[in-house]
Order: sequence, then C-alpha cells, then structure tokens
Amino acid sequence: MSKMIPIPSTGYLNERDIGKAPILEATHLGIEFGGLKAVDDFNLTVGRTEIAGLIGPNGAGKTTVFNLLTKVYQPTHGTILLDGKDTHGMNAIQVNKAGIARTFQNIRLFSSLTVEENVKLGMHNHTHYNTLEGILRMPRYWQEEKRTHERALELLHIFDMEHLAEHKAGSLPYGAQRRLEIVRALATEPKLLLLDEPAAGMNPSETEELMENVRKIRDIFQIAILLIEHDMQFVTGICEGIAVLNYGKIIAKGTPQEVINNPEVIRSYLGNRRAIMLKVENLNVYYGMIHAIKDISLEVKRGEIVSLVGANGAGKTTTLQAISGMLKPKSGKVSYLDHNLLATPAHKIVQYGLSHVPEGRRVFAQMTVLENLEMGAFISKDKVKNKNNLDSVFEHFPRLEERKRQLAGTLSGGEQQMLAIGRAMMASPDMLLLDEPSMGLSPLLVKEIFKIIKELNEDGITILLVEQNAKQALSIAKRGYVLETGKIVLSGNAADLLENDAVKKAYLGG
Amino acid sequence: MKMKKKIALGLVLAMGLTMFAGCGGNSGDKNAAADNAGGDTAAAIKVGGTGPLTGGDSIYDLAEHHGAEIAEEEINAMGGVQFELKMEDDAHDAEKAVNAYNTLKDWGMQLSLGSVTSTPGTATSDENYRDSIFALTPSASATTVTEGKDNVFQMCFADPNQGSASAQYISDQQLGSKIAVIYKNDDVYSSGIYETFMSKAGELGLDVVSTTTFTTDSQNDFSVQLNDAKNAGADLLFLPMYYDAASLILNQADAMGYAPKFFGVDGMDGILTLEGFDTSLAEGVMLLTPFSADADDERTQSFVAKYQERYGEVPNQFAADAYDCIYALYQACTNANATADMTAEELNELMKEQFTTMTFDGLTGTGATWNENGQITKEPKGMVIQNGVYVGM
Amino acid sequence: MSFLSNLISGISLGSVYAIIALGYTMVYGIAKMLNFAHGDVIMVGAYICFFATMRYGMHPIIGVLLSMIVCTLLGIVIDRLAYKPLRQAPALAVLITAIGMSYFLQNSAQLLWTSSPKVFQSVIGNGSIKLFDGALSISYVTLVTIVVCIVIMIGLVLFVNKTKIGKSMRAVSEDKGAAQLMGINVNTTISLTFAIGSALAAIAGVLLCSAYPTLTPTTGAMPGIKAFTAAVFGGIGSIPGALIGGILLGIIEIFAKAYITTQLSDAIVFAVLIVVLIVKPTGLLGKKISEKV
Amino acid sequence: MKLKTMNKTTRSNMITYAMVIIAFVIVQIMLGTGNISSRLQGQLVPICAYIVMAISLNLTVGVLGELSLGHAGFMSAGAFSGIVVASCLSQNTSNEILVLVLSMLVGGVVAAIVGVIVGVPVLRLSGDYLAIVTLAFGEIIKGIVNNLYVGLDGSGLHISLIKNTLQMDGGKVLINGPMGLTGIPRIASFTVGFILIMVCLFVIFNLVNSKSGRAIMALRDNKIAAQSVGINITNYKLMAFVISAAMAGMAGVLFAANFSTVVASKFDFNTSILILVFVVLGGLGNMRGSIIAATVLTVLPEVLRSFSDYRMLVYAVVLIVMMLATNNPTLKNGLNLAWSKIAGLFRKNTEKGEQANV
Repeated sequence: MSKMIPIPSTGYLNERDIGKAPILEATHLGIEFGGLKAVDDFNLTVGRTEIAGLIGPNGAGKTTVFNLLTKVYQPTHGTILLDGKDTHGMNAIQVNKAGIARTFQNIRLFSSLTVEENVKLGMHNHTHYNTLEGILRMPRYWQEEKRTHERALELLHIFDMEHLAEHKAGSLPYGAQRRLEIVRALATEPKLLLLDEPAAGMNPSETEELMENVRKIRDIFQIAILLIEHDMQFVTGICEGIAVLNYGKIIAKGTPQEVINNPEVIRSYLGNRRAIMLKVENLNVYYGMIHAIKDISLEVKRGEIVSLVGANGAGKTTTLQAISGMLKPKSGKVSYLDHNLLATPAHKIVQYGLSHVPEGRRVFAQMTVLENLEMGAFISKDKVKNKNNLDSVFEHFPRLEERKRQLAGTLSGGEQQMLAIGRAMMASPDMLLLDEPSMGLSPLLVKEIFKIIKELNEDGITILLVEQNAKQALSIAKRGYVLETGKIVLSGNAADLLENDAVKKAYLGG
Repeated sequence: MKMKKKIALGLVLAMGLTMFAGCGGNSGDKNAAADNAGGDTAAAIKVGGTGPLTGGDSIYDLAEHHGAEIAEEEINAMGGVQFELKMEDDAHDAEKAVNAYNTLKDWGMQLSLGSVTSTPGTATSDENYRDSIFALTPSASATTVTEGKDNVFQMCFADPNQGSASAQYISDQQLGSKIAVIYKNDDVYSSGIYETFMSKAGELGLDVVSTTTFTTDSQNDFSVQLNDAKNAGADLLFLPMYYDAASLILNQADAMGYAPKFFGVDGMDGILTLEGFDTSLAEGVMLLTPFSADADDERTQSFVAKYQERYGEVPNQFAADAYDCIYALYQACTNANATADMTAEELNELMKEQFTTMTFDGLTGTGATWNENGQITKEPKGMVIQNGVYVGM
Repeated sequence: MSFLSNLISGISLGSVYAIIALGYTMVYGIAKMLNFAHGDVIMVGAYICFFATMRYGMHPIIGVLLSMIVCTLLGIVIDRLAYKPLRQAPALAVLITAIGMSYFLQNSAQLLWTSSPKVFQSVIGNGSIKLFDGALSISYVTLVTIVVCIVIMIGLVLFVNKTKIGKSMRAVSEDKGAAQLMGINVNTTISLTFAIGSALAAIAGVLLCSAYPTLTPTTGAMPGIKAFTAAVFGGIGSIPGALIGGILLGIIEIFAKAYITTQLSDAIVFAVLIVVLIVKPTGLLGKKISEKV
Repeated sequence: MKLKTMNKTTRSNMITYAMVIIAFVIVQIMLGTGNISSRLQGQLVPICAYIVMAISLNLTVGVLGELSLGHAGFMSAGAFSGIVVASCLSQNTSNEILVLVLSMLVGGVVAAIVGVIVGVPVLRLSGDYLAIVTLAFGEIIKGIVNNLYVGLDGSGLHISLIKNTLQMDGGKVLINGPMGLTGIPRIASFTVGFILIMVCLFVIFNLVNSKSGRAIMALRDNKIAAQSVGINITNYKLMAFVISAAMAGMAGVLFAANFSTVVASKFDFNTSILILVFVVLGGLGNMRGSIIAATVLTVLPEVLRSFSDYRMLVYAVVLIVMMLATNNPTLKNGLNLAWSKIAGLFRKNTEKGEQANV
C-alpha cells in the first residue's frame, strides 16, 4: 500500500502517480433533475494507476456520478478532464473511445450472444475491418477475427473463463456474468475502468478472488480503476484512495484508515459504522440463476419493532417483496395471523392489515398528495374510518396537510417518504413493513422519521423495519436480525447486537 | 430460443405433410365433382374461368358462375356439343389469378372464360395468349385484357366504348348541361372508363365542370367531392364505378340535399340487390347496361325465371354476360363442328376464325360482332331506375 | 362557403376518429399496449347493431346497447385470452399478437357474414339541418357524433379523476408494482379498461356506419389506424388529447382532399403521423415518459 | 476453415446453403423430365421472391429486433423502378438475363435509398412507435405509386404525378397510375431467383458472423450496454434497415417480372403481414426457418384451394399461438412437456423400428 501524499488542489495522489498527470480530474461536477440536485459540486482526482473507491449510502448519487463520467447523462455544470483532455461536448461513444469503460449495477450483458462474442464486442472499435470486408470475407477479416479471437481468450484467461468461450452469456452463473462484464469493459482498452458494485451478491470467497483479480488487472494493464462498492472489507482491502459521497457531495477523501476514522463520515454514513404476528420459515428466493435468499426464517411478535439490517444487496428488500407478494419465492412458508401469504395474491395481503412501504417510496408522482392518500384507502369502504385515518396522518405529518393539493412528484425526498408511510397508514394496518425509510434523507430528517416510527409503534402498530443505517435501526428496535448475502448470520435482542463486535466490525466500522 | 425452434418445426412439419399429400401432381383436381353439373364427362369440352370468390367483389363471381351453369345445362340437354365448366377463385389478385389459371391448365382446360375482373383479366389473358388457349371473358373490360392478343375476346363492353358510349348517350339525349365526374383512381375499371369518357366528352363539347377521385381506403367520406360538384353547379353526376361506392354517394348526396341526375355504368348494376339499401335513393338513376331483367323477349324471361327459381334473386347483367359467353362458344363450336377430343391449340384456331366472322344474338345485345382485337360492338340499352325497377329509356 | 362546408365535414369525420381514438388512448395509456384489434372491435359493434336493427327490427337504441354489451365482452375475452399471458412479454410479441387478433376478427367476420357490403340504416335518421338558406347543411349524424364525443370525453375525464376506480386506473398506469401494494388488482383493472375501451368502440362503430353506411369486414381497419394516428397526435394517454387530435386529423384529411389533392389524401394523413412522432413523440398534450438507465 | 474447427453457427449455415441447392437441383430435374404441375411451375419465381422477402425481413425483425410493418413498400419501390429500367433496356438488348440482373440492381438501389429515407426518421423511435411509422411509410409509398404515370417514347422517359399529363408522342406507357405496370417484359427466371437467394443468404450469414453483425445483435440485446462499448447505435440500425430494404427491392423486381401486370395495391399492409407470418412461424433470427415457412405457406394455399378462404384465419391463429407459446412461461412449460412426450413416443417407435430391421 503506497503512501498517499496530499496535493494542494483536490486531495491525495498515490505516490506512484506523483509527477504523472492524473487520469481523471472532475471539478464542480453537478446535475439537476427538475430542481433536485442529484449531484452537486462533485470533485475527484484519480491517479494514472490508482484503485479508487467511491462509497456512500444508498441513493447518495454514486451511479449518477458514473453516468455523468460516461456521458449517459450530460452534466449541467462542472468539467471532466480525462487524461488531460476536456470531455465537454463528447457523447457516450466518444468518451469510451477516449478511454473510459464501465460495468453496470444490474448486469447488462448481450445474453443471446456467446461469451467470446461479448468480449469481441468490447473490441468493436479496435477491430480493423469494415462491413464490406466482413461480408466478402476479405483477408483482413480473417486476420482481425483471428487476432481478436486470441485476444479475447487472453483476456478471459485473467478470470480463467476461457473454457466458457462458447457458452451463451445469459446462461452463465451470477459470479461469472459479473466477471464477463469486467472483461468486456477491459476489451475496449480503457485508461480508466469504472466498476459499479462488482462484488454485489458475491459470497466472501468470490469477493476475495475478485480483489485479487482487480489488483492483477491494474498491474497487468497499468490502468486506473474507480469502483462503487458497499462491501466494506472489499473497499478497505483493495482501494488506495476512497472518496465518500453523501447527498450528492464529497464529504471526505483519503486512505481507507483516514476515511473510517473521519468523524463526519461516521455520523452520516457508517453510523460509526447502527402473540407472533408474522412468521417466515426457510424462505428461498431465486432471481433466475441467482440464489438471492437462502433458507431464512424470522418472526415478529405483536407490538414489537424488529429490525432487519445488512449491507445493500444482502437481500433485505427481496425478503420484504417475497413477504408482500411482489415476487414469488421458490419455497418456504410465510404466515401472517394464520393467513398463508404465499397463497394470497399481492393485492389481497393489504386486506389482512399488513401494509408495505416499498423501497424508494414509489409515490404516484402525477397524482396529488390527497389522491395518493385516497389510494392508500382503496380497500376500505368505511368513509368515517378513512376520515379518521386521514386526520391522524395529517397529525403525524403536518407538512402533508399543507401540501395536500400538490402533485406528489413535486415533494422533496423527505416529504415523499412521509407520504409513503402516510399512504400505508390509510389502510389502517396492524403491521407495517418499512423498507429503508432513511434512504437519501439528511441526518436530521432521518431522526424525525425514526421518531415518527417510534410514535406509530406506541399507537400499537407492529413494525418490521429494514434499514441499512444499522445503528439507528437497532437503537429503536426490540429485536434484530443481521442479513448477509441472503443468509441470516446473527439474531437477538437489539441491545446485544449493538454490542456484538462482529456486527460492529461488519456494519459499525469498529 | 430452443422452445421457439421446436414449435416452429412442429407447425412447419405438419403443414409440409399436407403439402406433399396434396401436391402429388394434379391428381387432386380430377374429381372436381362440385362444378360438374350435368353432361357426361366423356365427350365434353372443358371450359375454365377465374373469378373473385373471396374478397370484395364476390357477388360478380357468383352471378357469372350461376349464369354460365344455366347455359351449360341447357346446351348439354340439347345433345349437341357438350361443355364441362369449372370456375377457380382468384380473390381479385393477379398472382392468385395466374395460379388459378395454372390449376385449370392442369385440369385440362380447352377453352377459357378468362377472368371476371380487369386486373386478374389482364394477367390471365397474357397466359391465354402464350398457351394459345382461346378466351372469351364475360366482364373483364380493360383494354389491356385484349390488347396485343389475337385469341382473347370480350363479351362485355370494353372500357373505351363504355366511356365513349356514355358520353355519346348523354350528349345525344341532352341529359345534362354541366357534368361532374367522380371516379375511383386506384381501380383499373373505373379510371379506364373515366379516361375514354373525358376524351369523348371533349370531342362532343360536353361541359365537364368538376372531376374528383377517391381510393379504396378513403371510400367513406364523399362530402368534398359532392361539395365540389354542387358548387360547380353540376346538374348531372357521372359515376363510372361499382355499386357499393355509388350507394354511398347517393346516400350522402341525398343527406346534403344535392339532387342532380345520376348516370352510371354497368358496374352500377346490383345496387338494387344491396342488402338494406333504400332503393328510393336510386330513383331516377340512369345507366347504360346491355341487359334488362324486365325485357319482354321470351329468352330473357325464361332465363330470369330459371335463375330466380334456382338462386332466389333477379339476375344482373354479369349473369347474363356469362350466359351469353357459353352460348357464343356453343354457336362457334357448332359452326366449326369442334369436338371434345381436339386440343386447346386446335380449338383456339377455330374459335379465332369463328368469332371474327360470326354475329351473335344474346340476352345482352342483338347483332353483336367482334373486331380482330377482341372488342365487341353491340347496342347498349339506356336504363333508368323507376320505383325500384330497371325500365328501358 | 365551401371552406365552411369543408370544415363541417372535417369536424364530422374528425369526431368519428375522436371516438375511436378515445378507446385507443384508454387502453394504451393504462395498459401501455397498442390494441391493433380496436379498429376491428368497431366493425363487430357495427355488424351487431346492423343485424339487431335491420334483420330483427329492434329499436335502434336496443341495437346500440346490444352491440355495446357484445363488444365489452369481446374486449374482456381478447384481453384475457391474448394479452394477459403476455403482461411481461417484450413489446414486439404483444404487437404481433394484436395484429394477429385484428386479422382473426376480420376473417371470422368474413366467414360469418360474407364480404358483400351491407348498407347500415343510420341509427339517427339521415335528415340534416340547413344553414344560410341551404348553402350549408350539417347532418344530424354529425351533430350527434360531436355531442356524444364531447359527452364521453367529459364522462371519462370525470371518471378517471374523481371516482375511486378511475384513480386506481391512473395509479396502475403509473406504477403497477406500487398499485398492487395499495390492494389494487392490476389484472382486473386492465380488463376493466379493455371493457370500457370496447364499449366506446361499439358506440364508435354505430356512429361510423351511420355517417358512412357501407359495412364490410374490413371497414374497421383503416379508420382504426387513422384514429391511432389521432390518439398519438393528441398525445397518447391523454383523454382530451384524443378528442382534439381526432378533430384536427379529420379537418387535415378533408382540407388535404379539398385543397391539395383527393388522390394523395391518405398519404398526407400518414405524413402527419410521421412528423408528429418524430418532432414531438408525446403529441400535443402527452406526458413525458423517460426511460431509467 | 477446417470442418472440425467450424463452430456451431457456421455448420448450421452450411446446412441451409445445402438445403437450398438440393431443392434447386430437384426442381431442375422435375422441370427437365416435365413431371411438374403447371401450378407449381407457375409459382417457382414467386416462391424465390417471397423467400428473399422473408430472410430480409428476418434481418430487421429477428437480428436487429425492430418490427417493420412496411416491408412490402420496399418491394414495391424496387418492383416499379426496376421494371421501368427493364422496359427501357429490353428495347435495345435481347439478352433477357442481363436485363433482369441490371434492373434488379437498380430496383435494389432505389429500395435502399427509400430504406435510408425511411430509416433516418425511424432511428429515433423503437417498439410500437417504430412499427407504426414503418406501416405509415408503406402506405405512403403505395399512395404515391398509385398516382405515378411513366411513359417511354423516342425522346426518353416522361414522368408525371397526379394528373395524367405525359405529353408523349407515341411510345409506350410503362406505369399507368392505378393500373400499375402494364406490358411488363416477362423476363423472370427461376435460376436467377435461386442465385438471388444464395447471394442474399451469403450476405446475411457473413454479416451476422462479422463485427457489424455482432454490433446489430448487441443493439437487440441491450442498447445501453452497446453504447457503453462504443457502438454507434444509429449507424448499425440504419445499416440493417438499408440492407434489408435493398434485398426486398430486388425481390420486388424478380416478382414483378414474372407477371404481365402488377398494381401498387398488391404491395400493401396485408403483404407485409403475410411476410411477417413467414418470419414469425420460421422463428425470429432463424433464416432456414424463414425459407421453409415461406415455401410451405406459398405453395400450401394453392394445393388446398378449397380451404383458401380459411387461409388468412389460419395465419392469424399462427401469429397469436406462436407469440403466446414463445413468451408465456406457463404455456411454454406446458408445450415443452407435450413436445417431449411426442418426441419420446417418436424415439420409442424409431428404436422399435431399428430393432425390427437390424
């Protein structure tokens, strides 16, 4: 691990890269979506051969930054210098030719084509024969196809996948698909490789192997790598420089040690480093080939707040979606007040009194706040009860009453979260499934939301809380479960979990 | 992807099997029992024809089929030359017409009734000429059907003389001072008559004040065309088109309160048999048609009675044309004492010689003669619709 | 004066397109599905009304009601049989199925009722009121069509904005997943949209054939495509857009016929569709639908 | 390329080439010995034309993944322009094959130009909207050609639109508005048709197995990923469109040269759908399937003439069933089971068969 030396303008440069121009310099980068500053005043410098990490809570704008660098979105302000050249006015294709390659958060392979064809597509702009020469099978076609064939096997060899060359990309197991996407990006001969959550959904041994390979790529190709990742062992284990993004802004930068101990980072992101109603028994969920939920069981007693914590991509949202019927699990039993939820269609579950506030809130943007709340009361015919529910929602969330005529789409992140919870309350549920209520909210708003969750619980609502902000979630819960890559690794009283050093290390950066 | 292959292969295989079973050469068609009404098959001359059994104009195909069958029955009963008639469907499409023609050739067709409508007629007449199989078409009236082919003759008016005959008739009878024309510009029949009508009208100094068109796709709203005619002050509307579009024009003109005199062509025939059409709207519509079901001569009466008793509706001039074709062939075959065992080529020479010399009296015109490029000259009859019936003018 | 009479016939043609377009917008807006067979449901509606009034001498109103019932059932059956299994399928598959369904309806009609044209006795009688001493006449059919068109549009706007079921339809059109969590059964909502769309198609069929009385199995095809053009022109998914788009397209077609050429009027209408789709795919009043990366 | 190292796709392409060549040889033998029904003989050239139309539409729908509903429009553009050239050429050269090939090239180029005119605006759209715009273009082409008047006389070609004002002295009218092409020199030949199929297969197979073909298929699978590896989406979408249009144009000339008259309304929306049925039944992206489906579905209706009015009904059902079968998981598993039972049955009695005669 070479020493990081502070440089005057934007922070730290790897000792190796001092004296050489940095590969990437983003200054005051920003983009606004309809008034909402998704990324604001983003500054980052990456050395020629640096492995840099970009971390931050879910919804902090990390993927948006990648989309800005690769010109999928055109930035509204700020400049991006790639190897000294200003990429202003370039489109996505020119930027790729200039030397930036990327992978995607949700895998985007050419699934009907073979592994080798996917890699050859990476070499598209480095295959030197034109369409006519291809059709007429001129000599340059044969030379280039031979060269790209060997080059593709060579690249696949890095992840020892060359034996899979003839397989259809779509039929590979999850880990192999992730690695193929990286190889395809390498095939475009980039100077800077952007990896979007490469270790997501990988088990510890696969993660270990991936760390080895990323280092190997950097050393063989002498290129810079900028990666987004939630798995802290992976990030601290491999990145030389880490930048922490929250609320669209860089709030800290430096070596892993410096970043973890930085108080401001801890408070906002790591949270230094946070009569049975519902019964889930050995639930298994598959996404195509990927075994996302592995045989988990949990229960929530009446009146409790139970927290389900874990890193992003551990399967928290998948679990909730399996419970509320939004996706069909492979096997297992989910019962709520002696109803078998797996056998009930999604829209009937709310009638049993179990409401689900989905991840990302998903309010009906083109309908007014009042209309959204009315939708929440879709199942109830009882006018009086609806009126009371409406009053109690407005009492909990006075701001919603002020804005009841407004279109939900124009509300701020926090207000939309309140609306989503209010909407769920309109169905007068006995139990609430809350999916990451604190996502994308400023620290002080997060406190307010958790205060309201506590009040709702005191009003008698049982709550299963799914949260990434481990410390906050465990502090208000009675019991908790810790989920890691689809398996429950720890469970027990919330207080003990807070003290448990494994949890501390994994989620509290102890 | 694998699943798709299995399904596709299964379907294609099933269809392929039926194909090979059916396509075992032309054995399949020999036993065409359905159309073989009357007459023993041994000594009969095979007469084939194509027509739009499916598709928009199917009422013409049925009418001609029935008319020809009655004639075939009567002739075979007389014991002289025997005919065996077979009609194939061409859905008013040139490609299917040629396929139908080839099916009939496999059947051993010796004489041909060509095709019912103009576009298929042009395509099959070219085949008739190449294979030198004589053709006498009851109703394919386009000039391209007979042009450059010495063995293709028409029983119906050719477009040119239908167009010019109408112009001549209108100017002779002074039916209208200001004339408007609406024609269907994506239909060979309608635009053919229009072109010859306009050239003849120019010669005769008829004042054509408005010319508008429509196509199959825009065959619903005629307000623009009728407005144009009305504003131009036309007192006679010439409608060279088939009856379905004409009924719409009559309907919309009446709704607009625009009541000029209407002058149609043989395609107008059939408007009275249109289901649900208010015949009062057609009151006073004039048209040139070679056949009138109410004519008082004995031959027409027996044909109309037999047609009505067998098919339950009054025959239109397409049925009469087909009936006359069979009789004309009969007359030519008897004069040339043609026999069933002659080849198509032999019959072709005989027919050409007969048709360019003989005169023929039939339901659709007396003293009809043909010139050497196959066009008929016969006296058209002016008809007017009065209280729902055709009356001679 | 001819300008006014052309304008009137433009509006009357346009109002027919508008009613058909309302059906398209409802189904496409909610179920995000281009129901190619919508034009042919109109033809079926017209045939049912024709047989009811002409063959069995029923009162026109009963004829219209009967055809609405039949078309509504037909709409639901089509959705359940052909489109529901393809809820998650790619757009290409859904479009080809819709084309298949359109051909199926046309050819079954041809086999059942033969292809010879039927003359449709206008349900509203075919008198007309005369203006400016007879120079300009507006047929009752046109008046009724325009009035019915506006009434239906207002009814739909109120239904979608004010009633609970209507709002649930809007919720489904925005986010099927979230709507499910509210307890809304997405499949029944989409079927209901098809039912309403098809009922509208029945009314459109009756009015189309009252204005232009010949009726053949392919009567619904071309007006269907032109009405889709109107729906896109007005902004697919927006109910007022369908009305405005329909009327405007009718006027464009008639003016193209009157002032440019009758022979290329169809080509001009399609040219309008292409220009609109390229310049402003969301049409006059449509909502922007951005695709998330 | 040694046979052993030939990968799976190249081997399957070779089988397709072989299938077409064998079929050609069989037909030539039947023609030679004369035991071919004149119905089938009359259909040989149209079958070649429909095969080329099917594989070219498959390039757009199967390989590029975009639905084109105006494919017959390209066929029409090719047919009308090609036949005008054929009429001019055949006046001063008697070598029919040369005239046919030249006019097919011209037809192909004209159709390609129309392909560019259609392609450029269409590129920004996809899915439903793209399909509708291609349908609109097909109808516009039909409308224009329906009002086209082209005459040939001593002083050369006269072209006029709408009004029939050709001001020609004598000479021949080639395109007569709604009456379409009249007096076409009938120079179509089955051999040229066969060669056209082989050339088109050669171009499509080599294109698909080359860098550009991979780029086109990448667009079908994932546009955003394709862009991220530097593939220019508009270029490759346009390339697929123009190649497919050019082939349709050449097929149009071949088809028209087989009849004495062709009208514009022949190449309408229904013909586009007919070709789509061939592609869908044959399997999207499966060229051999398209060839088989095009042949069977062109010959079959003529063989079963008595059922010909159920033909369109059967095609409608085929479209719906194929789409449901290949896209709906529950139905797919059901059919999978049924298929394996039949295959099982089939395998069992073939085994029995082998035991019998071993």
